[in-house]
Amino acid sequence: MALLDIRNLRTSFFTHLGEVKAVDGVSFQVGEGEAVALVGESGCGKSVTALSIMGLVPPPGKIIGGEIIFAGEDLTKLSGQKMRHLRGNVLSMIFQDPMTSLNPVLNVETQLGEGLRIHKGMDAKAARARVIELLNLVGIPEAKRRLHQYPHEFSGGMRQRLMIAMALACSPKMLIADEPTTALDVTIQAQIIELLKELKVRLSSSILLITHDMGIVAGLCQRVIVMYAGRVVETGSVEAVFDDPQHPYTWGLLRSLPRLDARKDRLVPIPGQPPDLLASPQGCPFAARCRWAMRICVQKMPVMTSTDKGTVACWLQELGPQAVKRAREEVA
Amino acid sequence: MKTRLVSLVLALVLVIGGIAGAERAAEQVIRFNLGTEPETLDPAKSTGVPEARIELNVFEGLTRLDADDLPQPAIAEKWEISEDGLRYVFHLRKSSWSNGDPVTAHDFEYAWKRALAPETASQYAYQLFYIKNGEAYNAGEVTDPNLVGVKALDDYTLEVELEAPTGYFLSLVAFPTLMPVNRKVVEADPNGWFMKPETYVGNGPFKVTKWVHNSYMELEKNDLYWDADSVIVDKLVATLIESEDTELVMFETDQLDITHTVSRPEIPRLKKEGLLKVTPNLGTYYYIFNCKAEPLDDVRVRKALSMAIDRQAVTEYVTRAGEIPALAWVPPGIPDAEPGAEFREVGGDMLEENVEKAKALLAEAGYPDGKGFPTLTILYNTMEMHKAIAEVIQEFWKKNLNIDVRLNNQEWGVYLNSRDEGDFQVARAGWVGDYIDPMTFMDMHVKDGGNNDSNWSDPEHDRLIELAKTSNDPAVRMKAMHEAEAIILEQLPIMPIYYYVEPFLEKDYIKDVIYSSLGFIDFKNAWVAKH
Amino acid sequence: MQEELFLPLPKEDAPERMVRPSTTYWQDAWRRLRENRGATVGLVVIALICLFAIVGPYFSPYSYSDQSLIRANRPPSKANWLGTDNLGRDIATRLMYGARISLAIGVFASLINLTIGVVYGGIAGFFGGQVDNVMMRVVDILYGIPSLLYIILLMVVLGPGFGNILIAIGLTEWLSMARIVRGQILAMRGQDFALAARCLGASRWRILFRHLIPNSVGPIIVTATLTIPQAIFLEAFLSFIGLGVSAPMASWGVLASDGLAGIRSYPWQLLAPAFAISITMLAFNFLGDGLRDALDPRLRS
Amino acid sequence: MEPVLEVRDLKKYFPITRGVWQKTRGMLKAVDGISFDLYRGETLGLVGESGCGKTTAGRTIVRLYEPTGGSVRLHGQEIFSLSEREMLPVRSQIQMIFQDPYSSLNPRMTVGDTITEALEIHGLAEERRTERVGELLEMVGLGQEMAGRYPHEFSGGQRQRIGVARALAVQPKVIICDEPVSALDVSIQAQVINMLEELQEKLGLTYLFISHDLAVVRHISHRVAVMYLGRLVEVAPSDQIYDNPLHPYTEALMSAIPIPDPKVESQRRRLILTGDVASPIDLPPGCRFASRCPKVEARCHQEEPAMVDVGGGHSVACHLVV
Amino acid sequence: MGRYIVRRLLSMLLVLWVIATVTFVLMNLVPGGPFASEKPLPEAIKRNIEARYRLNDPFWKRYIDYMGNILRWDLGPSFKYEGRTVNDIINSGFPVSAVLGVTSVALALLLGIPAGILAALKQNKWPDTLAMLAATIGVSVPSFIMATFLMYIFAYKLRWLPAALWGRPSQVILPALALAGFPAAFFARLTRASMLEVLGEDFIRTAYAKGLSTPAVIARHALKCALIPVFSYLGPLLAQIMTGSFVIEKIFAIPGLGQHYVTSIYNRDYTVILGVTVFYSILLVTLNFLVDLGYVLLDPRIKLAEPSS
Repeated sequence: MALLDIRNLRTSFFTHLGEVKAVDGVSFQVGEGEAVALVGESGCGKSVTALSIMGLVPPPGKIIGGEIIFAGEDLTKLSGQKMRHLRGNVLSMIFQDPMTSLNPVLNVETQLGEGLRIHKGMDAKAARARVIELLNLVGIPEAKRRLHQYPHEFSGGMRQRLMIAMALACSPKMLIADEPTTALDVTIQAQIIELLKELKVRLSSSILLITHDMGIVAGLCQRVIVMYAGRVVETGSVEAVFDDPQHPYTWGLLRSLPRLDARKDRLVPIPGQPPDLLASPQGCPFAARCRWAMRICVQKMPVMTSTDKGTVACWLQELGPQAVKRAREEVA
Repeated sequence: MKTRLVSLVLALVLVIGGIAGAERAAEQVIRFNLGTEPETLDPAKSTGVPEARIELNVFEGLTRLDADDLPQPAIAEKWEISEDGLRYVFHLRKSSWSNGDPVTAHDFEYAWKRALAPETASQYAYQLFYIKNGEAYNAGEVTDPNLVGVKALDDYTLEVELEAPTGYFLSLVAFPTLMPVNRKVVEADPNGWFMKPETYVGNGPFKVTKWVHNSYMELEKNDLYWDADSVIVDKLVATLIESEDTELVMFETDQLDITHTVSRPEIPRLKKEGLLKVTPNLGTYYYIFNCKAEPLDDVRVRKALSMAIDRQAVTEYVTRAGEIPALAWVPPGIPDAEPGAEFREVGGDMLEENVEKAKALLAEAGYPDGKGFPTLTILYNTMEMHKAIAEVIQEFWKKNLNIDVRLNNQEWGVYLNSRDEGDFQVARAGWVGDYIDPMTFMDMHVKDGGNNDSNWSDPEHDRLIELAKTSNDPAVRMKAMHEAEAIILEQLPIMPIYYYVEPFLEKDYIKDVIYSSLGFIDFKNAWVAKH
Repeated sequence: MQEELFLPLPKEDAPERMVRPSTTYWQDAWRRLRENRGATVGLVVIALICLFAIVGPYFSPYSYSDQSLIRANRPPSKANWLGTDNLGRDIATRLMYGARISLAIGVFASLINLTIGVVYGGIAGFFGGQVDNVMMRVVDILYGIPSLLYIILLMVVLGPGFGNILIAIGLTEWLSMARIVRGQILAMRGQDFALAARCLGASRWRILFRHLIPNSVGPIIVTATLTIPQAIFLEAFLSFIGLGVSAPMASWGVLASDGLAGIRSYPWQLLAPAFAISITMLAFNFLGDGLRDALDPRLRS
Repeated sequence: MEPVLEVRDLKKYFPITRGVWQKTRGMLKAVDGISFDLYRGETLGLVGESGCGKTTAGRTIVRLYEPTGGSVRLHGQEIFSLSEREMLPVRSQIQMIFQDPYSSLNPRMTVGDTITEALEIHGLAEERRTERVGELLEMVGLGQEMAGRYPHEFSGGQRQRIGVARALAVQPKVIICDEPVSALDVSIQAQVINMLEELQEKLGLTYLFISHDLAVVRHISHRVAVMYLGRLVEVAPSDQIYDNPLHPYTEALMSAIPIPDPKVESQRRRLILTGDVASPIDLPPGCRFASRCPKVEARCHQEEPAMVDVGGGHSVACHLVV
Repeated sequence: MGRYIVRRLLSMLLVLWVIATVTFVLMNLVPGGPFASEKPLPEAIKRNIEARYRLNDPFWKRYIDYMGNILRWDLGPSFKYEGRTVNDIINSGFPVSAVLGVTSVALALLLGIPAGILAALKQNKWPDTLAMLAATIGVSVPSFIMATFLMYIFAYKLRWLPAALWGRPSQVILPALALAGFPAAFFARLTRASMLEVLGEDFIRTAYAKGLSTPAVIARHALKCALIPVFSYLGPLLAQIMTGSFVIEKIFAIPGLGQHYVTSIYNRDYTVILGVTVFYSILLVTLNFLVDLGYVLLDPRIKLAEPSS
């Protein structure tokens, strides 16, 4: 059984202009000890999905449907107190911007030890020992000296290490990392990726990595879930999604990336803009930007179909694998 | 208005009332509002009414004014006056300071010379200019203090020589500036002796025991006062509350027995409730015309303006405390030459209010129905009541004479400056007497007089004033002053509006407090009835 | 499964089109303002007060200066629905004229503040460096001064009166506007659009007045809006200490401080102007808060 | 070939001021002597991490910042000595595109006004400004009817196009592109990159392309210059930089960039940098990269390496190479 | 740190010098003098007084004397109150104003901050509306009207409290209440605004993600940050409120310092005008300085490097 099983999750934001369906019927699973990537462009709903799992959707957002089964319990039905008990304890999260996600006026020991004291009932001494251990774990040198420092005394990369240490404090079953490297410089980004890789091996936590960077996914995760406009369009193993992407959006995404290791004459962009989530189309949300869009695409939402390597929501599947392959190669 | 007869009756009523029922309360404490922080309690230097109200109860001069403002023997048991009225010899009673030192004639000599000394820089030194060489000494023209006309012949005899006969000199010696001071105490700390209860040594019925600046003062009975037996009150609490509104709340909630004034809008109600008391106040509220400024240089215009207002309306609807419409210059309450006669009653009303005549005069001056008359500006210092009066007068002149009037209010200091520099057309003013004699009003319109802001002068008037000042014959003096007043009211450099009264509130269980028309309050014989 | 559904969709190869209807900054701000209940109420109240001030007197049978001494101090009645004052003048009518004066003081003082503050703050912020340093030190010093004392000193020197109140308030109260504008300009100066304009060769003044100040207009409007009640307040205080506008003009502050003395006998003489001041303050403060939310660029969705 | 733009020993220091009188207590050496040439029709990529001075360099070249030293010649004309007025014609030759699509357009001006302003300043197309604005908008793939709209109505990619249209309005020869795509989503990034490439071909533009993203730079540039702490450490033709990076920093930078291919990625060996970046205010002697360099030697801490041409248009500033 | 304080003190001195000079010049421009009265004094007396108070010295000499005296913190004798020096006036008035001021600031903090927090937590719900309405009313009623009403109700109608004067604790209540209205309202609005801002910060989300309850998040993470703007307002507010309010002191007959700010001008009591201005400014710059020092304790990001502007 999967550790996390999301079924038809729907989260909307109720703004003055109307309902913004940020997450519109998302389903996926994350297994025990598995590292899964949730990829997509900004505004596709990947962060909102993560916040929905954590029960931290900010107002005016609200989970309006679906289930989030975590370790056998539906998180959407949990009381506030029980949910609090899970958060930071068995289910923790790393945020995108380490500069703003740490409290500037509290020192490291306080911030890192806080979770230990509430969830594990540790006293100050025990908490401190564990914090030092954690700092060592995430590669912050001179842990003892730095206990009483404040976030601004750390560099960006170090702060992200602090965030990771904080998330790992109570040895959570699952770690959600929301764009953990986006705000960092490339060389620092590399350090954090290496750290995550190392931690993945050393710890048994499941990881849900949220990112827009296909490069990071390639090195870190086993499985990929591709989201577009609040929906999951494709899932599959990393190898399958990169080698044999089934959804035109996925392959478009891969083609539009300039690559360091291969010179291309022209990038192949996906034309147009992501749809306005206020007025989501009745058909496939990608249809407007899809070169291969068919009439059915604008009329009916494609259903999620399983392929041999994963799942995909695209009407092209109806035309058979050969047609998909042909279409894909047409671009090159 | 206020005659001796009336006050006699009043006193009688009070006495009867006292006999009839009122019993003394166990606690003899009177809480009165002084209104404002005294600027100084050094009698030589103080100038204002609040200061005098404290000083008169802490010190006692050669004489003390009674309920009719007449001088009665006090520290001086008796005195002799020379024929020419220039030499006074006072015989002092044996009395002591509140620290036990005897009060001697030397204390008076010292006090007076001290008040006159240039280095003292007393603002009220001119109260002593009547004394021979007083003014010269103050001005530094005479430097030897022995030439000043005051001398202790022995410990209990004081000789005073005057520059000119001064009919009201016996009243003057009751005033704060002429109070004795204890030389020893003063010389120990010339600038601060009056600040501390320990060194503020007096010879009056009370002594200051506490002074919390800007808040309150406490005075207790002075057991070493020569007439301590007649002092009934044990303690006076003088609060220093400036706000009329706050004072009224405190009075009505029994936290205060006597107020220092009354918020004007509340007067009708308080009158109805029987709480209002009024004393006459030796003062006149008037407007000054700048006689150099067109069109006010024309006496017909000034007359027209004066005739066109309804003074009764001003006192009835604006000032409301029972002020008396002023149809002359000198207010009532000053004795005339004949015993029992009163200057104002002798002089009578001298102004006329007549709108038709006013219109005619204005037409005669070249402004029929106000046509061509420039806009007039009334200058007043910023105060609610001055504004209201100006607004009413503005309305009268507009309605009756068709003259446009603008109002210009200025802050006190600025206003004084404008007045002094003649930078106005019509300016509000008030004059309160310093002593009880018509001269305190009459000498201010002389040519180049420091108080003459109207730019008006008249040689005949000046001659009459000079005559009144130098004559020793009361009949001559009074006649001259009546004639001079007639000239002023004929020429109208000023336009009297009303005579002041002082409204205040007093709890009915407070008895025998003397309120003088000069603004003084005497608690010497006061007492609290059971309530 | 119908075959034709799987036919390719015809392509239109047009440039990108907009989906949402166009809304300008002001339309958007206006919408947000309307959604704010407090601000809407504030705006309506202010509009009513202005109406009351502008057209009210024409419907009144009295003028603000008509005296009728025999009818002095009457309580509210049919003839004088807010009663009369000590000279028998109709309080309702005086309140209408008072509204004109108080609002005019508020608005003009605010405009003076705005002008001085925007120019001063704009120059300091835009030129930056040593200019900014010196100019802001001056502001710091002025902040260290008890401004009330200076207003009083100025009022005593200049004499009371409408224009002088404006001068006194204007000369002493522009500091926060200058600081706000300077802060805005300083922040805006480094923004890419300002750099782009410079890169195009736009002159300094063009950048300041076409790019920077228009973009600071939100905080400027908010500050200006909140200055209006402050000025009315200050004038009321000056009236209390006798430095308000001169008679026969009567601002609300003058009416209130005149009414103060008679609170026990003629409470309506105080209540009417006190209520008028308070309700106006309330309205402007609510409007100011609403504008702050409506004009804050961070809140744009 | 004659370079369009010659940058020589460009320096930009920011004074660090303190105290009431803003006394200068030090210098932040944002750009500390960089030189390069830009040839007609080429794209030179300028890469480096945040804080390395690449943006400052770009802005100093167009004199958005007053230079501390060095010279810039445009078509042989020295522009640092020109007065503000004399700069005006130069500004129509060299333009800039900014990073942040949200702040690079004045939110209070319509798109049309923004572009018109550029025409106004240079007195261009006086008779037919509206049409010209329309043309420019079409040129960057937007409809001319969008001239009346406000920036907030556009997506990031569209705004970036508007920024390009504004720059193109004055018909420049050189455009400094300061991170023009880094704030955009990948699918949009490709659109803008392609557009820039097309415009370059069509209009014969020369680009200085500033970016932190080596993949993008390699894709769009003919040559690449790598910057570290205010200095250039390596300049080479685009392919060379990947195939044969000479400077350890370039190498580290390259290895840090993840490649979206699990097979490639699983075989990569990353060069992870340790150590802290030296402070640009208080620079140590010697090579600026020494504090983080995995191959550091003793002399790196003493001598600052000079830029050395190793042939094939490839130069590098590293003691270890020569 | 030490150097920072020295630099700061020097710049404070400069500020004070400028303020004293400007005040000196301005007050000498005001027409009228300390001894003007409706009864003009005889020339001789006027001369004596001018000699005694050195009013006939040339302008520059008086200026130099004043400045020298200020340096020795000898503010000179009051012109109006014989025998009292400006130092006396400040020494007796300031403690009273300060007690009243601190009481009302404490009252304001006690009322304002919880109201602000409540309003922020219940944003756009009725407790928010209610708290903000109350707060806005607090800043909408001029203090002289507020004080009058308070006195009318509690002293006159209900007779619960004494109307005026100073000394007993019961006499503090009404003026403190009248004085606290404005800052309480201001604190409430400030706290609400900064609380809302802080609650929107990423680190608050982090705190929730750690499993903290809302009260814990508020108390441990939000409050400290949210109170920083309140704290920075505290400096000028305290300076202002501790030096007394003319209106409140006049209405409640409190022997504080506030009344001197206005009456000294009316009295043309030059030494008092100058003395209280300088005193106020010293208090203000000192409190601002202390606030800046206090920042370091509240906000570890701030280092004492620049004099704040």
